[in-house]
Amino acid sequence: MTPESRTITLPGEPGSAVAVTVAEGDLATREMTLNIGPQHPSTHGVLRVVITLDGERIHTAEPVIGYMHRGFEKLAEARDYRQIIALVNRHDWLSAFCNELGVAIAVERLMGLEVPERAQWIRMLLAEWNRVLNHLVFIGSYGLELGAITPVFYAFREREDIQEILEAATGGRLHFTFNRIGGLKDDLPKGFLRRSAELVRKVRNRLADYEGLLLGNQIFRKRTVGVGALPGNVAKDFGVSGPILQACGVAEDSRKTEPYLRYDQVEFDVPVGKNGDSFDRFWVLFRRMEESLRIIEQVHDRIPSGPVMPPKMPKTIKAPEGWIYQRTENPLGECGYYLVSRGDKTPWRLKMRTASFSNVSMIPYLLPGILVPDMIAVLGSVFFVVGDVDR
Amino acid sequence: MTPEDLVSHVREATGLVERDELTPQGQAAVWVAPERWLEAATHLRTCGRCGFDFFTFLTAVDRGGDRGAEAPPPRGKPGRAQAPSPSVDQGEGLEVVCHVYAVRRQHHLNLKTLVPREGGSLATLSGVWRGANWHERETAEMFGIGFAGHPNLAKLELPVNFEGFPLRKDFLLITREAKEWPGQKEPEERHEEAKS
Amino acid sequence: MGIVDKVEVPQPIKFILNWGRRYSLWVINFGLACCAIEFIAASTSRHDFIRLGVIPFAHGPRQGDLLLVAGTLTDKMAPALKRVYDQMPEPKYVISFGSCSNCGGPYWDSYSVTKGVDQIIPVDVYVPGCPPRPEALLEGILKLQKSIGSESLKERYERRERAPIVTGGPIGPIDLSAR
Amino acid sequence: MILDRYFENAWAILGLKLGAILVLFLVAPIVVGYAEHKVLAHMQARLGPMEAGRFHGWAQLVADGVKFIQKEDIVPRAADRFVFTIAPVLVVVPVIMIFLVIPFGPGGWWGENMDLGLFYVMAISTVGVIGVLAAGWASANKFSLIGALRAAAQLIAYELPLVLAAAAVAMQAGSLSLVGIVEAQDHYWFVLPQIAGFALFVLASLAELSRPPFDMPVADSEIIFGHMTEYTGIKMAMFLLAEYAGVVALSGVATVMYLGGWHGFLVGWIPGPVWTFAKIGALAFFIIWLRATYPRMREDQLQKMAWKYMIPVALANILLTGVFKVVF
Repeated sequence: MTPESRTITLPGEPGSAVAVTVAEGDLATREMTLNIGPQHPSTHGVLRVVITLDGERIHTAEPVIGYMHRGFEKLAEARDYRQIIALVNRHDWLSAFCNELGVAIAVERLMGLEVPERAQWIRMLLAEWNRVLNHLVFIGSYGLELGAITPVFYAFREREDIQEILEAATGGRLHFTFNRIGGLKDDLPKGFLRRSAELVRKVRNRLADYEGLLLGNQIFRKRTVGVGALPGNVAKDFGVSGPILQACGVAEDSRKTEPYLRYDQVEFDVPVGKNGDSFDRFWVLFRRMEESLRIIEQVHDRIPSGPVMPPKMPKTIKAPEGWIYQRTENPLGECGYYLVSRGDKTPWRLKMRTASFSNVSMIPYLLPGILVPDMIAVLGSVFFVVGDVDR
Repeated sequence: MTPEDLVSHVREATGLVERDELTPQGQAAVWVAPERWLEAATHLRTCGRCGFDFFTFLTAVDRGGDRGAEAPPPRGKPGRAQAPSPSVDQGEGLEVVCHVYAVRRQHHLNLKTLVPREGGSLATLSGVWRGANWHERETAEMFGIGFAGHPNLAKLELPVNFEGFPLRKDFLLITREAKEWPGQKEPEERHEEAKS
Repeated sequence: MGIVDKVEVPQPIKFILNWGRRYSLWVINFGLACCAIEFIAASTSRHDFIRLGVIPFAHGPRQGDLLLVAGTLTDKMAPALKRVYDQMPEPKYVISFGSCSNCGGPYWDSYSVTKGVDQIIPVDVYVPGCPPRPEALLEGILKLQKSIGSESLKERYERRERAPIVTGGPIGPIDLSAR
Repeated sequence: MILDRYFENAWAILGLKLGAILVLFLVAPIVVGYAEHKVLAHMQARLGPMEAGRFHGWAQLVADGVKFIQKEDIVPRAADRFVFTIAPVLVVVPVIMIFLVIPFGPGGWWGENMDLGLFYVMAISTVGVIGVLAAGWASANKFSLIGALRAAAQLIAYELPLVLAAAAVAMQAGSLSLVGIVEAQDHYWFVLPQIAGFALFVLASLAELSRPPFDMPVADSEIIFGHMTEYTGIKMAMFLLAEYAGVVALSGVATVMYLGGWHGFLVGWIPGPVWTFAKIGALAFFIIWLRATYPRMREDQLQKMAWKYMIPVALANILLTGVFKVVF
């Protein structure tokens, strides 16, 4: 303490008065604690971030999660595998099909079931449409968080079109519950591939709208380029996956590295960013959507005919004793199911390794030192679904 | 590396592996004693041949009796050299699983250990992989496993005043106890029920 | 507020006041889970509930008239919901959107889920479904507007218990004693 | 003067004018607010309000008004009651006072023709910020406080370019009276020589109105609703009224300064006031359009833009205007 400085006790909320040391002639200041959430427009869902602010600059940020903790893993132990499929597509509600896919594949691999070829290709088709659905939400809502209100309306216009054809196939708008252990509930309806092909063209043409409104927008670039840059090795350390990891320049995508379904038979690229900043994350998301459309087109051409369920299925599905970790590349990143079975019709333990949980755990690293408006830009570009964080 | 090579490499390089598992699906797991947990994890992280830089998840599995009713007696405090580590073969207790992945080498490994149900504790891995921080917090609140040296082992997902460890088998779902859900029954079971 | 909820106002004035409340429902999206996505879908281009005067521009609870609880309410979140509801100025309405907020839905046996928001706050309209389609929300809004159009604020505040409206189900009040 | 022909008493004229301006003040925001609903909706591939008032939801904002007067008036317990109550008034009154001096048409279509009209507008338009600050501080809400401080910071950024741009217009017209400025645009509109000034003025006005892309003080995805977060019912309505009336007022001032006020072009038979309102409408449409298009800037980016680009450009503009005046 220099001789000219003095110590002042600043009042605050009860029990939070702090003593600060200030130089003579300066004003005593203290950091302000601000609660963002759990119900806040920018956290799309019920994430809460407790931040301490110096002016508008963030000193510390601590996410508080669990507001959407629904006890999935416990409930899965009390449900049989058919019910689990209905349950798991609700944790990441934007990628329902991909969620159920992971569980189905895990159980099938444990049981040694051979899934018919057509079912594999249909699964891939629907999973990629689901990926587009998911990415559209984030593209729309990211604009909304930065103050551009129009992209979200466009995104949901496209979403409605996609949901319409998915509904024609599965009967569901959000939660499809279309997978079965061993295959699919039904074959595609007549004319689906034609409609789907038309829709690919339509969506692809409309992507130009987003390019103009967001990617090419000067203010959007100013708000996102260089904001919240994440180094690749830190991302891996935290277990960050999906578009956020790819934005850091790490081309990790389990569709490429450990292909499931028939991803090894279609051509697509894994887009990677350079700096891992908000703009790169958004850009990668955008490119991933284009790659998905590319995969969908290839599926249209190559989908074989045949049954969608194996001819002989046991009436009661019981996974044999053992364990398995099955990961799939969900729209938001690596979604894995660690399934421990004791030969029952319910799993002994079903651990869900969700992408958003690991992605959000990196927030305390990313936020300190940036401004409140940038926090919104960063939070919006760390794509997460709260149900996927809390399960 | 293939899973077999990986397991034998870890076994040779560390000398900590008590048992390994290779599933028919080609997935590998190595078991270590709980007191050597941190040592084994540090090797996986730092060894160039392993190269496990991607932290996938950490969780636990309750291996206790059916409803956990016959919880085993405490087996002494872990973390001390003289305490016998629970047998990994038919052990009852809480199995801790840490799954890591090497992005460049593209191989997975499950690191497993067993801690007792009561007072089980492990050294934290949050200094090895930063991602372990939240996973350990979650495991702690869900299973009641301690993680020594963890920077902040507060409850992560459950409300602060929540009591019990939900993912243990002895934690009952009250609603389900009060009302048995018919959905657990299979079509043929219901058929038999109707006949009788 | 003040006079209109204490005395019965003359019919023409009541009509105008009800008309104002009916067509200006600034909605707070208490979006919790999956249903929130269907709520957003209902507010955007195809379904567009802004047509009906349901304006999603209320940023905070102080400006809201209609609280739309969409999704699973957990015990950890429940105090926040109560607080948001308390912060809203009267007269206020609540729509419970989706099975989870109605009764717990697929999480009926969970240890951390509140089985029904009506345990926390009074609910005017229940929209069942998991998640309900946007059309179901539109129906819920229309039914709420219809009931606002003919309601009397005095009666609303004298009678504490609400006669809940359920979409897709029986029209009109439900016998609460039967539950 | 039209009114002089029918009324002898100066007080009666004044009363009528005040009444007319008050009506305009209440009606114009409703029109602009409704236009915002509809323009945004159609730009976003939807319909906007359709039910209130049957025909294309024309009465949407009337319904909003009827609802606002019924809402409970909540003052937070920790709030400073007096300041909390007075703040909306502080925001609304300056906007009415701007309305007083805007000339809408030739021959007396104005509330008051002040010699220092432009100076008066510039001075009055900054008062609203005090109301915003008061609201933010009195709400005892951290989000409100941040919003108010942002508004105050924004004031510094836009005020200088705004005044400098206006100064160039005053030099060009050789008058500080708004009526005088319009009359000076008899031959050509000032937007032609003052194109840089016009751009600066519109940008600075957007910042003053907290309209996108400069809506940081009310940024709903960051700080909920800024200084308005804690306001309910009629007080909230006053803020909204001030916002939309502000759009009309500053569009009016820009019309007078740059777009030739009541002067038309090509067709001579359209009366002056129609021209003025059409131009105000066009500017308001432009402001709404920006909201549909642009994301929000950051406070420091606005500061940077103001100090590094807008102010030098404004100063150069004044210099050029001076040279222009001397040479020609």
